[in-house]
Amino acid sequence: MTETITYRDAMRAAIREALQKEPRAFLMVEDVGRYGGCYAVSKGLLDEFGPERIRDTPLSEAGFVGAGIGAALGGMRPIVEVMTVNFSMLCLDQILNTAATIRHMSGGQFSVPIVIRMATGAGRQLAAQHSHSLENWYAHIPGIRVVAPATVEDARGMLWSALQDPDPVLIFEHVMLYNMTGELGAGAGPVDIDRAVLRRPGRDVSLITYGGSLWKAMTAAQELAAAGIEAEIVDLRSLRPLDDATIMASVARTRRAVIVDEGWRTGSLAAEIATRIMEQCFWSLDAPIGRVCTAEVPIPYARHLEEAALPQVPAIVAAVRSVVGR
Amino acid sequence: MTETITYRDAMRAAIREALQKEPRAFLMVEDVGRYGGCYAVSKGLLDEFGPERIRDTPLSEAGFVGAGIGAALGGMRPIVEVMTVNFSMLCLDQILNTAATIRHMSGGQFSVPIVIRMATGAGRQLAAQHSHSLENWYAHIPGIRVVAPATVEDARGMLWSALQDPDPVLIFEHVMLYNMTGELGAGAGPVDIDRAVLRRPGRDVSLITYGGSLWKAMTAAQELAAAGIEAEIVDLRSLRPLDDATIMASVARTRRAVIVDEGWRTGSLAAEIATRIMEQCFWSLDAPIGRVCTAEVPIPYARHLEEAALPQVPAIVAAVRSVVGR
Amino acid sequence: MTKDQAAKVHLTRAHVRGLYKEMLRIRRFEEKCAELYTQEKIRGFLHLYIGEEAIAVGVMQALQPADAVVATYREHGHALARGIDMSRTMAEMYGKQDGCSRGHGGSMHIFDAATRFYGGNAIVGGGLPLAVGLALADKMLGRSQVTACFFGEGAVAEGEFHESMNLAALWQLPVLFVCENNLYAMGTALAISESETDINRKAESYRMPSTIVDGMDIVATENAARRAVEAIRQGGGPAFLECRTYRFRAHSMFDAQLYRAKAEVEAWKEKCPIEHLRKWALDAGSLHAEDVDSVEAEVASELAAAIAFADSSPWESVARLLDDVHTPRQQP
Amino acid sequence: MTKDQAAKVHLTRAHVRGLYKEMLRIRRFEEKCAELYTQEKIRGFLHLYIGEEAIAVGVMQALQPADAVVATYREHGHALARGIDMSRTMAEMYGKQDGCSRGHGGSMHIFDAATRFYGGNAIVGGGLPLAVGLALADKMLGRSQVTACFFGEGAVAEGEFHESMNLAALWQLPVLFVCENNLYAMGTALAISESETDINRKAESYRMPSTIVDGMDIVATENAARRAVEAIRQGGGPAFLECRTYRFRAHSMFDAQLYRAKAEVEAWKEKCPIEHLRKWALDAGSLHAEDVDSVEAEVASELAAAIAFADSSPWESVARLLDDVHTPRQQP
Ligand SMILES: Cc1ncc(C[n+]2csc(CCOP(=O)(O)OP(=O)(O)O)c2C)c(N)n1
Ligand SMILES: Cc1ncc(C[n+]2csc(CCOP(=O)(O)OP(=O)(O)O)c2C)c(N)n1
Ligand SMILES: [Mg+2]
Ligand SMILES: [Mg+2]
Repeated sequence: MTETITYRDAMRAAIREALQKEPRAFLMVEDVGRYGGCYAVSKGLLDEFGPERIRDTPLSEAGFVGAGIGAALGGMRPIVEVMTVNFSMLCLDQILNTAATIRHMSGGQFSVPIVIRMATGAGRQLAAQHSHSLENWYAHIPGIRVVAPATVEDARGMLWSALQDPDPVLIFEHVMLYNMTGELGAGAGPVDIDRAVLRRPGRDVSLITYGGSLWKAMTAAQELAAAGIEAEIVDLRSLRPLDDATIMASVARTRRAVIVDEGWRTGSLAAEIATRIMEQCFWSLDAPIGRVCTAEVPIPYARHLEEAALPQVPAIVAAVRSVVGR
Repeated sequence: MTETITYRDAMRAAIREALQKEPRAFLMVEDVGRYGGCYAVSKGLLDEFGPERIRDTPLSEAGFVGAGIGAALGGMRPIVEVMTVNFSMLCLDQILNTAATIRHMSGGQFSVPIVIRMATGAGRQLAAQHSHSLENWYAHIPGIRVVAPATVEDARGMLWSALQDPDPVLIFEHVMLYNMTGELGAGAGPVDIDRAVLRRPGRDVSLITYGGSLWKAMTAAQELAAAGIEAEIVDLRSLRPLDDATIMASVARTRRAVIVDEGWRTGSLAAEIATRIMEQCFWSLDAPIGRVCTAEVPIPYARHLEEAALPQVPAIVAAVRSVVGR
Repeated sequence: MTKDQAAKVHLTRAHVRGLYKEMLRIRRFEEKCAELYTQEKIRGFLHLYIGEEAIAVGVMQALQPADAVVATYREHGHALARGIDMSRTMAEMYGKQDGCSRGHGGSMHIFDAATRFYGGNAIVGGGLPLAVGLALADKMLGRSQVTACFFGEGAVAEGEFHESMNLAALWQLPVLFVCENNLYAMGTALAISESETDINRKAESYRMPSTIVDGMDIVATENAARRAVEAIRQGGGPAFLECRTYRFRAHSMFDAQLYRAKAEVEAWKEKCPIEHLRKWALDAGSLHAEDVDSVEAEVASELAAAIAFADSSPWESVARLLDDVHTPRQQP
Repeated sequence: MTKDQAAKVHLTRAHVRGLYKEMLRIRRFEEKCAELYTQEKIRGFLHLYIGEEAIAVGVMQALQPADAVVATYREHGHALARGIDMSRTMAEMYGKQDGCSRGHGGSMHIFDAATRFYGGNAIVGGGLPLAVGLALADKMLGRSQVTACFFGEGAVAEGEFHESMNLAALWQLPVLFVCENNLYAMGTALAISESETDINRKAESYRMPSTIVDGMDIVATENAARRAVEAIRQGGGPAFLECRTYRFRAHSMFDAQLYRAKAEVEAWKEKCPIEHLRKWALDAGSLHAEDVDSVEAEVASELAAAIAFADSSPWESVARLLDDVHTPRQQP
């Protein structure tokens, strides 16, 4: 028995379950309650759980993310949202210098069991300040985990797993996925937040991606299949730590790789993955690794310019063909 | 005629010259004036230029960096310091979402001729919150330039070049360099902030690095030379944009590369450089590219732990030998 | 003539007509934008200023061409009142090449060098430090210019608000901070975001002079702004203006307005600044019935022209995608 | 008995001796640290609290074991006054394995789970949101605990101060904000960093009750802290304590103190909280000459033991470098 559900509703179901099963859990961010959440994810939850556990905050990202970290230290299991990654620079100090660091810096005395959710990515014509993909920055920080659910199963299952983790876990939800529907098994539960998964088998090239780009990669793979090129799709799911084993096993089979990543190209997560493949699979690579990333420009508002800046299916197809050589 | 000078004094001379030659230039940060600068770089300048141009600020990183950006838009040529990169998370929003972005976002109407200086790096036992190397994050941002002077010539010359640039330029000064002395030519002037330079010729391997790590690489190269391995040392100098031409020319000659970078390994600038080499020199590489980076841990206080976390000469030597295969 | 008299508005027929027209331009422009949004000619986020027009228009009266303006993502009103051409503003809403930001910015990022309009900032509180810096430049360069910085009451909870207030007051910079207190930040009522809901008191804690004004009353707003700007221009340091207002429409086009009662909205609509001015001025004889009609007609034709302009403007070439990331360096 | 009486300090001989001893422990510990720094046994940044001891000691009297403490990089005094073992604190200064943070933290990052001591934060203002969160947890979990949060007056200019003050007041959380106003932030005098130098008024602007206290007077400080903590514990919401004090030493070991006059420092040294208490208590008979001697002796031997402990403590194994980055997950 499966049900058809949107990513948004799957996320909401995950939050509801977390609040039901874990009395120490609460959700906070601006407009999470009375407004219903900036992407309507938390709609209805205020009525069910009340204003203490669905906590509207002032516009104070450093304040309330820091407060979430403190609450986690104090014994709660906060789920703090930062509306979107675009505002997370304002609380990055708290994430980097406290949440990620306090355990090691205190000699292992304190853990910070916080979950921080952020919407990420472009595609809605929200322009330069509202279209960032900075997962790579967070994936650089020791002491935290970073995950990116790309499917409704992962949207439904990752939150609970994240909440069980004793350390900070950041969940990046691509804005273009909220309206996406998918099938959810009746018993859908927690999912492994450590492992990448193959979303499509293929022998010719490993197409490695995550989050919102997964579906572009899937579409590209279909087009490529029509041309006789079989792409194996690796959905990273965990951006920190990276699941080297799954990545390398795929590349060892295909001997070729293309990485699709919505971050700006220079210093992208794609660079890290490419480097690891080069480090670990150099002798079995038949071609240089391809990257399909976002152009190095603040994302423009106009649709055609935004589209030109972001990774698109034709660019993925072209990159694969160039790597495969046909 | 050359003079022996410290990196600190070279930096101070550069600031003094900038303030003398450019009436719109001023320097601001906490404690830049009366205190003399947190690394004594600005000592004495208050007396010479007065409190308007050597402007002590409150502890308000977002406020005064944002004000610097505004002042640049208003026709000034601000040199804003952020004491150290460790505090720069507090003003990252202003750098990312305004300084780097406003030109493109406004359709090319506004330029932000600001220079932002930050001390960076570890090695002084300042522990987890005061030992960051986050140049890679800044090097990810379109719309800004990032440079890292590693020598007294560059400390002396880069500021003026940066100040001539119509867009934001970030200067990263490694804390371990301030006391270093070097020779400065009498006519030492502005230096090219676009180009990497070879600091040592060598045929066997390209050792690519920047900032504080340059000197560790130089020492390693000497040790390697004693063992008959000639490393060519590329000092990047500009971290954004990267000077691909110089890097690739070196790798094309040596066919092997090791990158030394004090950032945490995952998502380091080293990953970007390695990926570019792989993209552009794949067919001429004789071995996988090596990376010597910082261990993925908040930098510990105890000296032996800090040393173990950071890139050190023996690790560089070992990485080169592994890449060279002898 | 005392300073205070100098700052007083001369309510000539021409001036009142001008105020009325400026507000109506914004109102009609935005009503049209809402329509164009449903037609998908405008995309992204669209935040309407409807109900708050008296603030932008009132404050702009006090500014001179060399002054600077910093606003938020809810800035169409400020852009039009500041004098940015309606056609180029509309073209920007469309994302067209003739838009004032070449279509790169859209609704939230209207910029204009000619009128010193520095955006359009989609990070709440993000514009305040910028305003401080613009004013710092003016002060250091000895120019007697003022920077007007608009922001919502929601921004008052952000650290950047406080850092900026302190810097401006500490350095006695020529900034007019205009808080548009419309009682809500998205769905968050003021009492849910501030322990002290009397926003005015925040200014006090920086020793910054402040005034509370009825932001639905354009004459009061203009008066207060003139007085504040005059004092700032004389070297009196920054000032704070809390304008009490209300947004009649949803926060953006994605807002179901679950957080406020219809009756509350209706009650505030009774205070519409445009109708308020019209009734008052018609009664007082400072506006004639024919003015009301001719203004409506002028605005309608300006708007029609703006739409035609936006419709026919070309799209920026994709080949230019990266062109404005950096400023071309001058040849030495 | 009124609440106020309950909060009053009972100045028994034992209590006064205790206060005196706690302050002296900090003083002697830090004097030794300065020495050990020149011997290079302690490295990194070292910020001494000398002159300000009455604040940490006074406030800690008001706390119970289940309460929480958040401090800054100038926190040796708070750590010792909170009851962290001097030997383990000294070992941390050395970077040894038996240090309270296993040598990972050093002077700026003293942590102790047993006494709920949450650091040690080297980002100015960074600890305040944390304190708000600890208090939020207490409130949500129905525990009548208080979080005491110490910070310098320099932090008041940071946005995080304001966001934290507002959150605590808005949500009526059990936080005691203790501003250690020593007049300088590194080399920046208060008047150079705040347009309103009466820090107390910042609390008002959040509707938070506040008290100014002479931070050189431990009895006054203890009294004020007890009163505030009592009110907080009864559910009265957060409170603010501005303690006026002075640091006798340089900001850190790298500070030439160009920014303040020797005479000013000397004048403040006259107000030394330890000497002040000693004289006053000897006069009042609540401290006897033999107490003074025995306390000195006890502190000397505690300090000698701490140094011996630190000297002989082993270095953390390099093999453990990465061990504490993540918490081991529990087996399901
Ligand atoms: C730093 C930041 N946090 C959150 C948001 C999302 N957001 C956009 S507008 C808004 C409400 C702002 O309210 P207010 O300042 O009162 O201005 P108004 O919209 O009422 O004009 C929020 C929360 C944002 N843009 N920036
Ligand atoms: C965010 C941040 N900016 C700058 C610094 C550098 N810094 C360390 S202490 C200090 C002064 C702080 O003064 P205050 O808050 O008054 O505390 P005090 O040292 O006087 O106890 C500064 C500027 C820092 N640690 N963090
Ligand atoms: Mg509002
Ligand atoms: Mg101080």
